[in-house]
Amino acid sequence: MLPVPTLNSYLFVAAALFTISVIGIFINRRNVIILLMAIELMLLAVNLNFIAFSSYLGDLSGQVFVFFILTVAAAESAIGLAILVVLFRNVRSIDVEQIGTLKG
Amino acid sequence: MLLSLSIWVPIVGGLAVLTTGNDKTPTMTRWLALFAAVAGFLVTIPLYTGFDSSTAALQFVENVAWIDRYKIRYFLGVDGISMWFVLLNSFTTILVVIAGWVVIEKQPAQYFAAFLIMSGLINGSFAAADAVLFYVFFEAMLIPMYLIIGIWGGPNRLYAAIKFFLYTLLGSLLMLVALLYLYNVTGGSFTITDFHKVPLARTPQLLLFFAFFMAFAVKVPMWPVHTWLPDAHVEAPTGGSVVLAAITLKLGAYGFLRFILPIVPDASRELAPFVVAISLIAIVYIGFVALVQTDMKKLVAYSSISHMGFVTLGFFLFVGPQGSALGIEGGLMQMISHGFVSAAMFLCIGVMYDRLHSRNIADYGGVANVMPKFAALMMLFGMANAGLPGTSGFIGEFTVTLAAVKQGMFWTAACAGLALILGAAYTLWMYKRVVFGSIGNDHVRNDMPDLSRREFWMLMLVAACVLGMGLYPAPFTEVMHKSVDALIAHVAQSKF
Amino acid sequence: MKLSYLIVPFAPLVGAILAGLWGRQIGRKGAHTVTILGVLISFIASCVVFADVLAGNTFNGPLYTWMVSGGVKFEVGFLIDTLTVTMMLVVTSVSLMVHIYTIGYMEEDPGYQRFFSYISLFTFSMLMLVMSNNFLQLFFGWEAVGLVSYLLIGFWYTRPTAIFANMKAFLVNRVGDLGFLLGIGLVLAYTGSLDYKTVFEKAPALKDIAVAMGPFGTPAWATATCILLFIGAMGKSAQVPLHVWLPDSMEGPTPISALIHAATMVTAGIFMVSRMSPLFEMSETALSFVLIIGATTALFMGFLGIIQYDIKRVVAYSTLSQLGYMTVALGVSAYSAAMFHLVTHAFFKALLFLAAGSVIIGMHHNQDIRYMGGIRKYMKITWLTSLVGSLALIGFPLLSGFYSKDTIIEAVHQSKIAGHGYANFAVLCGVFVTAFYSFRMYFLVFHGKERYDEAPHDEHHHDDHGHGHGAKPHESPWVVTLPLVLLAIPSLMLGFWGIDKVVYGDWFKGVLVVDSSHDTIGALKPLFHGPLGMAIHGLSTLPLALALAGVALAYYLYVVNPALPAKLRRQFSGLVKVLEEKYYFDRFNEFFFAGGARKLGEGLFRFGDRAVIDGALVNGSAKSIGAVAGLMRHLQTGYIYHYAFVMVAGVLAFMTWLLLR
Amino acid sequence: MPELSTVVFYVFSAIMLLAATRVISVKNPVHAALFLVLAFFSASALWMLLKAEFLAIALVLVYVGAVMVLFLFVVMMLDVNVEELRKQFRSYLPVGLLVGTAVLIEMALVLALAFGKKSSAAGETVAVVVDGSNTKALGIELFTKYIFAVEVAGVLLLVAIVAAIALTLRDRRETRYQNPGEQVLIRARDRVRVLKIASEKPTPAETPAAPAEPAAAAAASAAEVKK
Repeated sequence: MLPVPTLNSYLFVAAALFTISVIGIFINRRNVIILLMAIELMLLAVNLNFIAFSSYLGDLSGQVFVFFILTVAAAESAIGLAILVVLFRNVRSIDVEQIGTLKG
Repeated sequence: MLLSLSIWVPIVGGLAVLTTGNDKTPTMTRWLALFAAVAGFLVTIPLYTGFDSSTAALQFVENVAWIDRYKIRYFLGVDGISMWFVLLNSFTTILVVIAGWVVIEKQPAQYFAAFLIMSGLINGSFAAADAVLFYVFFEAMLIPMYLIIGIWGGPNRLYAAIKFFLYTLLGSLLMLVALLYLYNVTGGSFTITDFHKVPLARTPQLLLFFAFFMAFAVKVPMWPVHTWLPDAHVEAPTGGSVVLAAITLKLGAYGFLRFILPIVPDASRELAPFVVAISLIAIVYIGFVALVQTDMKKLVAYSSISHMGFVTLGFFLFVGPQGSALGIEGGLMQMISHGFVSAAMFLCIGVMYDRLHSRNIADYGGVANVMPKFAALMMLFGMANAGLPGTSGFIGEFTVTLAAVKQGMFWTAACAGLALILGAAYTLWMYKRVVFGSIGNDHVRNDMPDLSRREFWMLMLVAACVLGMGLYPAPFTEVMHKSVDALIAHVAQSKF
Repeated sequence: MKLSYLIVPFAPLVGAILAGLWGRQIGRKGAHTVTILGVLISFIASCVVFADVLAGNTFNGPLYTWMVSGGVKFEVGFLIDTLTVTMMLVVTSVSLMVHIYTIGYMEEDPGYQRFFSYISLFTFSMLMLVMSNNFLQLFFGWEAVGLVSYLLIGFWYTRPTAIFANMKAFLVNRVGDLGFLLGIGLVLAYTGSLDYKTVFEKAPALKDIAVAMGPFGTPAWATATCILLFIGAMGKSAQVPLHVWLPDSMEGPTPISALIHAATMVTAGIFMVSRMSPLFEMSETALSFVLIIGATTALFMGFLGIIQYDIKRVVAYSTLSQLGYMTVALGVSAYSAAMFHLVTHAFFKALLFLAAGSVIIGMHHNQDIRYMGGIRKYMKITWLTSLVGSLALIGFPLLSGFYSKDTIIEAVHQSKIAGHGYANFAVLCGVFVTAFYSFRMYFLVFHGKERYDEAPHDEHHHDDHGHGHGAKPHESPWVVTLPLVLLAIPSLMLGFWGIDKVVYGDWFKGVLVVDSSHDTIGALKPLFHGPLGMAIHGLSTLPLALALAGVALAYYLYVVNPALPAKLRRQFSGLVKVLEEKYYFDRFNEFFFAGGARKLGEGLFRFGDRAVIDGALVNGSAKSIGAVAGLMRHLQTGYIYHYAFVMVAGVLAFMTWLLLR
Repeated sequence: MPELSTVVFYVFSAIMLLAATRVISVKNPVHAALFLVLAFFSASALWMLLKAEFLAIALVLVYVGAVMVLFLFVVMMLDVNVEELRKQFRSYLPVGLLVGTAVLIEMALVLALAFGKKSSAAGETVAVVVDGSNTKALGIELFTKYIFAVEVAGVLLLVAIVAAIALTLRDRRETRYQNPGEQVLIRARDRVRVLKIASEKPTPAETPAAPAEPAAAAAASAAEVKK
């Protein structure tokens, strides 16, 4: 018999999603594209938390926050990808290890 | 309206120069800049002719809402303390434009525009009667100055520009905090006269004193926060040095009278001995330091610090609750005079620099042989710098010293009076090494033609001011009396 | 206000401006014409004013209000009384003579117009100084004459010695001016005014107020003020120890040595103290101070004249010594005697200087008296006028110097204030010394063997050594000799004519105030029986005997037995060394003050400004921020997984805290 | 029999977590992107369950439709050597798993021990935030209370667009193009210079000097034309 999902269930799912993306960041530490994707997943986990709280606590502000996070995330990924493209053009690679020019 | 004009005419003129200016045809740019500068000066003249010297209140007031939500107002007005500086500043701008006439080859339009805009901003800070307005002008002024030093400066210009910027910013940020605090205390007003009225306990007064003091002492500059000035002067182009010495230093001293004394009178009285002490250090210590400089601009920069020491000294000659009108007016006169004299000194050095591209005293010698007209004019300015009676440089030093004796501070006066000797020593020693003697080297012999017509009349203009003010300073002090008396009466009352 | 009052100072100013600004346009002739005209007009106007004052019309009023500040009115105005008018006449007449003389003296100089402009400007400044009715204008004139003196000493600005000397003169004067300024400050602080009249009126009530002066205790107001004012006079009138600039000022052209450094400017201090006599009379301490300084100057500066070889320097030291006499007179409250000596000295010392200048022209700009001698044959007028000047200087009866100087000596004799014994000794000794060095110079220049053709590079004094071909001396042109003659006349007669009127008469009545407790002139009055009587009496007194002894000694050493001085010099080489080093004042000043100031400045600059403020505080804070940032930067690797790790670690820590809470 | 919504929750949660796992573990970035899309889809379904319809749809339409496609584009456009990047994949795995496990355990503990106890009552059922349309309520909230933030977000997006374009815009120097503005402004004297060349003189002494000048002038005019 499956228990009825409560707030905690959603939080557990979000926590698992967050953990997966953390692991993703660790194991794909050289591939910028996957890193970006892992970050997207993290944000998704956060959003899930927000919405779960919002629904269960009856406050619309959580959803408003999600709205803004989505906006920021979209902007972030657009610029991130743009940088990625420029980077690839210049060094023919998206390996993080190769991007050390800014290190003094 | 007049004050707005005096602010916006130069700024609009500067923007016009900036937009129409073309580096390939600088002549047009120069004339336009000169026109804007002269127009900027002309609109300030009615400030003097229409000035009512029988009242201490702000005159030519303009007061409209600016940012209503925070009760920030576009509130302008001048009194006897600030009026002269608006004129002085506009006048100096003309000098600067003439001084940079053919000398500035790199982006002349932007150069002139920077000065014109800065002129407007400085007028704004002298005329502002709203604290935020003042702050905005006060800070905005740094930008053109920073650019002037950083773009048209000498080889080490970036260091100097950044040093200048950070030093002044450090002080003024504390002032911002103080202004916000006062905004809260007054119950939501940024009007400076409201600040004057608000009662304050001892601790807030002391804290406010230090916050304001940091901002203005750096600007003056007082010992020991003076080291930006020599560097900035040395690297700045001639015009930059002129404005820096003649005007921006005055803003610091002006802040003492407009903010510190009236807002925190009790703290001012309590800390007056401290200010007097560091003013004296500035006068004497810097006098000695100036003596050994090998760079002419540095020497004059140090002498500026020393001279500004008289200003702060004059302001803080308290005996009991009573300040000294003689001292404050002496300080104000010293400020105006220093505007002329230091400008003239820097113009003179600029004239030589344009010919030999060196500021080193050792690279000159016997300039009088090849530039007799210049030598005569520089002698006049040198003597004014040394405080010779009959020149404007005398009035401030004389009255402040007298005021110190009058207030019973005999030894203060004696130390300050050392400037009489030190000022003469460093000025004349430099003059001796640069101008007198037989021709120092072939560069002096071949590359130093006497003053061109432009340079001659430019220096004559200042010379007329220096002598005129020295021989008949009464009109200058006349307009100050009421404001200074009101200030002293205000400071004499405790705010507790 | 009469127009003539204005004409007196401003006519020379107009001349100075014309010659200075448009010198090139109006040419040499134009320059000297306008300036001489200016001074001539001024002289005539002075005579008119003089006659007016004789008729009893004095004046005291403002010209314009210079500034009002803090309730104090600073004015520019004139005070015309007998003292002023005396000075006006002296200044304008000597200046006129010097102007005329300059035509000849500066004939070949390229800076001709400039020179005329300067000396006219000087005349203006000096007149403003003496005509002032308040301290402000006095100070203005005081500094303005200093400025012109500076410009004129450095007139030949390519000479290193000249531009050193002018700076030195200005700075030493500034030291005095500091005292003067503080004195003015004390006057203002207690009387609330700078106007002479008001100050003198209020002073008696204030004189005993104690002034807090830190380490100097709490002297009475009158004492403090007077001593400070006198320090100003010490600078300008070259009293020990601020005398060091005057001998060096001889680097300037001779006409200005006569005008500024002998006749007028250096006597400004004497004039000022006389003007302030109501103040000085209130403090015996100040008077004693004045007396001792004056006596020291009178005697010890005279000694220095003995060993000098430069003709102008001998006269310069004699000026110092004579200024000492005047100061002594001030110290014993014999103001009228001081003023009288000032006047006679102005004429005969100007005469001596101009004569020296004439000799210098005649000797083709050689100033070393070792290479002169016997030139009375060639320069008759110069010789005779010099003789008059020298005799006047040593106080030969019937000549002007006799009356003024003898009165001073007698006055000192009568004085009872502290230091009078020392002063008495000094002035008597001084008479002998004065006579000796004056006639040493006179004999070396005009008598004895003709040495003008000797090699000038010869350092030691050997008569029979080296025979260069110096050109023969020649008499100077009339523009030079005319002033000599015109100055010789007052040098001869002024004393005889003026002694009973100026010193013993009522000429300065009400202007120079003498307290009855030390009224030395008043004590001398019963002993005075007319100028002739004084001269006859003078024949039997000690000063004349001393003077004649000095002359005789000089005659013996430099005419009869000219080899002896060199021998004596060797014998007393230690003493001579001290004298040659001018008692080591210059060495000390150069080492201690000039060198010390430079060292101090260098130290403050390197250590204070560069090391501490800029190095430690400004750049130090920037550097420490940089260092912290450098450390922090190691945390910023740029790898996302590092950040992620830190983030996760943070989350873990946070959650642990949440669990264990 | 459990409720449909319960089943839906478990199914989509499982799909989402699986997809997420695949995102971080597949070799091919294209596949990773596609799995990401799947994860977002499932998340949107979960959001539906939570009665956040507007955001759920927005997530699919905007996020999946635009941003994920952007990812796909980039991934496909770039010729990435995936093998090179995955070289040390296995060596990184233990650390990642360790950290991940720690996080998961801690989170679980927090949820179970600390958080669950306190908010038991509030977390049981989905509270009804509004009656009627969630979209309408959200809209009202956004355009009244949060209007300033919405505008800022708009500006942020604009900046992002500009920045992305500015970053990726390539100035190809090899392509030739015209600048009409400059062409219009040019004047004759800028292009052509009439030089006065002295006619050849017969004297031999001046011949070396004569040709030198026109040559220099020609070079100068050539330089000008080039400019």
